[in-house]
Amino acid sequence: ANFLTTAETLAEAFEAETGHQIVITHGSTGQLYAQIVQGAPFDIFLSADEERPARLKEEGRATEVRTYALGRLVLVSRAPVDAATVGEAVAGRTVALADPTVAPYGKAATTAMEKLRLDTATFRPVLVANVGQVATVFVTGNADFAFVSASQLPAMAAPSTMDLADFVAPIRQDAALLDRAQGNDAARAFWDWLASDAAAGTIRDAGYGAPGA
Amino acid sequence: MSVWPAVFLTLQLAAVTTVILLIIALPFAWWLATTRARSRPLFEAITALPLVLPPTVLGFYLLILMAPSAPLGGLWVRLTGDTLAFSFPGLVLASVIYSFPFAVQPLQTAFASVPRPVLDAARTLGASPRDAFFSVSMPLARRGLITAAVLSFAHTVGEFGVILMVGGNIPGKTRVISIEVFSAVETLDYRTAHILSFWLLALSLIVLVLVYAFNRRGGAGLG
Amino acid sequence: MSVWPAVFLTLQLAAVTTVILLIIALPFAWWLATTRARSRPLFEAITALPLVLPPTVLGFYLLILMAPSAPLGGLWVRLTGDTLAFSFPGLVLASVIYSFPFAVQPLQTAFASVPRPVLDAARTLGASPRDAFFSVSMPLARRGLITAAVLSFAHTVGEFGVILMVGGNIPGKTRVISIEVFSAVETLDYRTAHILSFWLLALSLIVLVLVYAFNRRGGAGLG
Amino acid sequence: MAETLEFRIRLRRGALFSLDVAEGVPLSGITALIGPSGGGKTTLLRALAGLERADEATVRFREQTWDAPGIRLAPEDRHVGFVFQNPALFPHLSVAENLRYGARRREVKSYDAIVDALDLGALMTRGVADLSGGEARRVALGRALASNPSVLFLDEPLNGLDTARKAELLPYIGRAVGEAKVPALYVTHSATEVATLADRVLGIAGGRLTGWRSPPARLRAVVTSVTGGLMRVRILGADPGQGADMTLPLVARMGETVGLGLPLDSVLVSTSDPGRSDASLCLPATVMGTSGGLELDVFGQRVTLARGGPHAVGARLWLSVLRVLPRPD
Amino acid sequence: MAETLEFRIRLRRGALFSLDVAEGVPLSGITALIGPSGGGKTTLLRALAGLERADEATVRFREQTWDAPGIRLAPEDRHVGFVFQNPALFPHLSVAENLRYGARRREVKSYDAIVDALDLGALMTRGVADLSGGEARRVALGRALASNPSVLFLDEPLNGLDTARKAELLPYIGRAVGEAKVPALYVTHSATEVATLADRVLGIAGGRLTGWRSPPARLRAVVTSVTGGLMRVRILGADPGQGADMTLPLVARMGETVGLGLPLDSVLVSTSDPGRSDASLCLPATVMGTSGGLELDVFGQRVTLARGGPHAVGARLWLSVLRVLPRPD
Ligand SMILES: Nc1ncnc2c1ncn2[C@@H]1O[C@H](COP(=O)(O)OP(=O)(O)OP(=O)(O)O)[C@@H](O)[C@H]1O
Ligand SMILES: Nc1ncnc2c1ncn2[C@@H]1O[C@H](COP(=O)(O)OP(=O)(O)OP(=O)(O)O)[C@@H](O)[C@H]1O
Ligand code: MOO
Ligand SMILES: [Mg+2]
Ligand SMILES: [Mg+2]
Repeated sequence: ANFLTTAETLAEAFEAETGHQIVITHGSTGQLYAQIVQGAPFDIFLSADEERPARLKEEGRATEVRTYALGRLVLVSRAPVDAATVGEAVAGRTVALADPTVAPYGKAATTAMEKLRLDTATFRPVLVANVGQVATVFVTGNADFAFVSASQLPAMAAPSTMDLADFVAPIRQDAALLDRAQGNDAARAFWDWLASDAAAGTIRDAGYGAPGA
Repeated sequence: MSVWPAVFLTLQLAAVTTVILLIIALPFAWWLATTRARSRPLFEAITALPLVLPPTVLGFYLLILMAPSAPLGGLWVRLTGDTLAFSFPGLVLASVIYSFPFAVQPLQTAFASVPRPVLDAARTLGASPRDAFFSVSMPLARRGLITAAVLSFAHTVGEFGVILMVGGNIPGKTRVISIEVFSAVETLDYRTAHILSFWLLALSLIVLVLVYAFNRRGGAGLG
Repeated sequence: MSVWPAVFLTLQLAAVTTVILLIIALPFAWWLATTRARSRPLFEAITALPLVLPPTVLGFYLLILMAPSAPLGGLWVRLTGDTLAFSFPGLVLASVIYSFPFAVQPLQTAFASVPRPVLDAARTLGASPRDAFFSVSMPLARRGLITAAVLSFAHTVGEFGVILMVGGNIPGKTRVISIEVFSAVETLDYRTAHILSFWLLALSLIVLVLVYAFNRRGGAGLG
Repeated sequence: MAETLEFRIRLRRGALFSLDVAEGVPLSGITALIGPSGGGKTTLLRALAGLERADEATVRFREQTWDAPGIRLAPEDRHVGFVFQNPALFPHLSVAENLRYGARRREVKSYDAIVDALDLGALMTRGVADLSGGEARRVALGRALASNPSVLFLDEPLNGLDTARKAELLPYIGRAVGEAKVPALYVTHSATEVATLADRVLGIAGGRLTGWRSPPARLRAVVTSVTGGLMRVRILGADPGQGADMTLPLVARMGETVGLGLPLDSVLVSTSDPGRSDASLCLPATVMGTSGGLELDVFGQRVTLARGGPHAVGARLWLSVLRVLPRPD
Repeated sequence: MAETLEFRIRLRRGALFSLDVAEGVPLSGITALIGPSGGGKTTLLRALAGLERADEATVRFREQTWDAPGIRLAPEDRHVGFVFQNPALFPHLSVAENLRYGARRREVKSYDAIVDALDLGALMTRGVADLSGGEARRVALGRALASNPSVLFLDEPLNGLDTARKAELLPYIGRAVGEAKVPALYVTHSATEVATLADRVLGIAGGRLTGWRSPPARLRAVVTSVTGGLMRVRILGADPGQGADMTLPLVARMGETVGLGLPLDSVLVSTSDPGRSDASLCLPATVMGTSGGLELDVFGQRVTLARGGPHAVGARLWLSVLRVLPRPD
């Protein structure tokens, strides 16, 4: 879900360049996976994690897997914080993160909290379905802190942002070229084009780390 | 991206679902309302079950059911050459199952309160049970029928979890408005979300007011 | 992780929601069924609106409403010291709004078919309007009451999109079963999903069969 | 052709009531079914019409089997014109549509005569919810008549109608039954209705038939002149000037005969001439027999009054009639 | 204390019917309200009970204002015992619970006497859906009586009851009204009921009151002996052996007086003695006046029969009564 806006930009650029039509379907990573397993007519799967593409390859449903973006986790807040002050700042406050059991960004957020020694007993963590909803919770004023993807920052207009690159590894978002894409030139072309510099630039502009970098 | 394909698809899905639901639910609700079978509570309970499962989970099971390897899904592929999941018919099937209780229950309540003597009168005046059903039970159950139709229609318009799962969110084919709004919210595009929601609400409100106002004018009730 | 806190929370939420819904919906449905106000179709339409918005979108607007900076959310914070979002009361509020139409509409259908002369009789026998409502309208609308309660309860049990968003999925506080099942499906833990779904269905089926069987025994209907 | 409705019906309702009846009812004219409240009159009619489950039901209408072991003709195929005790009008239809409901299904083109006779014209466009009690009953009667029935089952059809209206409708029902040759089973608690209409009377109580009662006493008269809505009639067998003429508010043709029902509580039988009185008729009569009622000869007609009194055969009596109940013959 | 029910009511229903009435009805005994079907009887009772919206309503019951501009007493506070034309029993309650409904709310402890009089004992545990027409009506009557009303509004309460049951209930209603001093407004189409019960008669047609009718002719008699359920009475003023004695199926105490209603169509007025007849009573009478009916002196009592006939004042007549309608005085 975190990549949708970027994917749309990419698709437009690709269509302009090659004339191929790209149709984007989106949903949560887990749900898209379940659909692929049940035979959904998708050619390329841009996952928000590395586990599911790997599993698809194992199961023989994907022919190729590759990291297409490195997600960057950031902590947004109402007032500036840093590693030293965050522990005190969150005390008694509401902190939103994606549900770590279903969302990679949630898992990353838990890791970050451990590194920052944030004790979940001192504040109120709320877990919502995905980073999109995390941002919503923050934007609507229901949370004081939120762990979101750097790609979401432009849309959020958050007062202040703390980069967590030092505390948590980038989130590897893998893509899978699905079985079904065999013989589909357009799918193949887009798959290849995703690895191009042009695509990498767009991905980087959106706030992700490019896999090559 | 234009929102019209989604609007059109939504209305089409809701309309088709409502029509199919009423066709199935009418005889079934009537049976429930009039039967003396001891198994009735069981059927009533089963009717309410689709409500209990979270939509995504219901969607998950429907996906399994519709997979080409499953009996139903396989049959569909053999008949139409297309997979049932991720197709419009698949969406319709999912919506029908999901909204079934909303169609059946108001109808059953309404049918149960049609006075027996009036039905007897219809029979002696030459109406077969079928004829009496259409000429007496149905008009007298009108309020229930409208409630059933409105709940089914609105629920399908707002439906989302199941559709997201079964439909595959394919633009122009299975991407309905609710998913557009959902996407807008998820991608923090609140402006679009507000606009879409506003139109969704405004259009629904107009349709519903018209339905209810018309219903009201249409002659005296039972009271 | 034990599933019991979620089960318990779900039942508690569904029960509280159903009770509150009935308390609100009863007088409102009765008013809708008996009023001659020209604005009635409008209120009927508004009642059906929560259905039209996808749950996440409804959740989004509820979040806006519940924010401490918003009037309602702020009031709540001042009164309780706690935010409304991500709390049990917040969940209840969301569920009540979401399931409102399911409680109102069957009740309205049922109240509309209570015969006027019987109510008149009650009045001349010394019953105030309130008394007549409880001693005549309510028992005669029993089927509608049960339908309303079942739909509200089941819909809250299966509720998901709104709860996920407004509840914040806090274990023991706002994490209900539907979210557990959803998580299981999303994390590819299909075994847990199957087991949870099975129990959810089985328990619901038993409860519903009991409700309907009991309802059936309780004396003759109107027919 | 067996012109009878033959039935044998057994059923139980609750712990206390059971119906167990068998009879053959001649299918000509009107058969009154009388008996105490709760006696089973309604239940019997409903069972005959195929509207009640019975433990045993064998019903033959003329040559047609309605019920028999393994056979159960649907109610709609019995062509019974049923006027229910509680009108049971269609609440969603107007008066006109209520009438049309049965008419259309039985392919009856026009029933204007019925609308006129029951004076329903002004009500046609109305809904049925606001009808007065008597209006609703008239609509129910019209609805049944308009469906071209083979037999009428009338369950207290004139309940709640005012006297004037009743006096109008009684002959009308009589005529409907007589002219269209539609026999009727007629449940009533009214002695007047029995005296006016019934050709025979069957009793029922406690779910058992209590046998045939003596048919109501009736004199035949011939129409001697017609003016407006009134007609003058003379008892058959009497000559002008014998005090056997009277005026009645009934529409009939010259020369036609009418039946004059003699309600028991309006007929005085006396041994002397009461002289000038306010009786409608005062007729001389001769006692012909006293077994099973007072058998009289009146201008050559035989009438039996269900009445005792120590009168000798051959005695001369006077019959003062305060009220007669005319019906077309 | 003004013992009247005074009202002025105006309302319209549909395009054709309007009610526009004003009257003061004495609150003693039973006031019959008669008129054609659709005349507005039910509407008037309902409006008086506070169950209809009116364009104008001013109603005073004794010293209490029920309706006035700006005032509208709730129906439950008027203490009207209403027997509706259509019984309107509570479908979800048993017969016993139907009776208890009003009783409990009016703090009536026991109504066993009512249950007995209406013979409801065997029905108490039954649901009301399967009651026969007559049974339902008796329950409705019992329900209203058991609620300890200040006034009874009876809308054709005996419709659908058999003759025997009616004969039982008529005196019972008379007694209930008389002893408990509960006045009643009584809608009926039955001349018999009027003759038996009514102390006065008010007409209504087309939504307008058509004035007071002459009250039914009634002779007073005294109970001379009581055996079982029967009693012997003698017309007041008559001596033994004057043919003024008769036996009636009514329960009363020795020496009590009863009213004997004389139904018009069962009373023969003749100029000669009819001799031995099957009349219940044959009484000599003298014409006292002929304006506004035939005014007679019978053993010193004055009765007015609503009847013409060219009789001279002072003429001697015979009154043969085929049927009397007794009610407790
Ligand atoms: N389900 C039942 N349980 C017990 N008794 C029943 C049931 N259904 C009907 N009855 C009884 O059957 C009897 C016959 O009813 P029915 O309606 O045939 O009487 P009726 O002769 O038409 O009386 P009425 O003149 O009062 O209309 C009544 O006493 C009624 O109470
Ligand atoms: N909403 C309405 N529109 C038109 N006419 C109406 C409406 N409501 C009642 N009426 C008419 O008002 C008249 C009076 O009705 P009401 O019930 O008072 O008559 P009633 O004297 O009790 O007659 P019955 O003896 O038949 O019971 C009837 O002709 C009825 O059709
Ligand atoms: O699946 Mo996400 O993009 O981590 O919410
Ligand atoms: Mg009956
Ligand atoms: Mg009336």
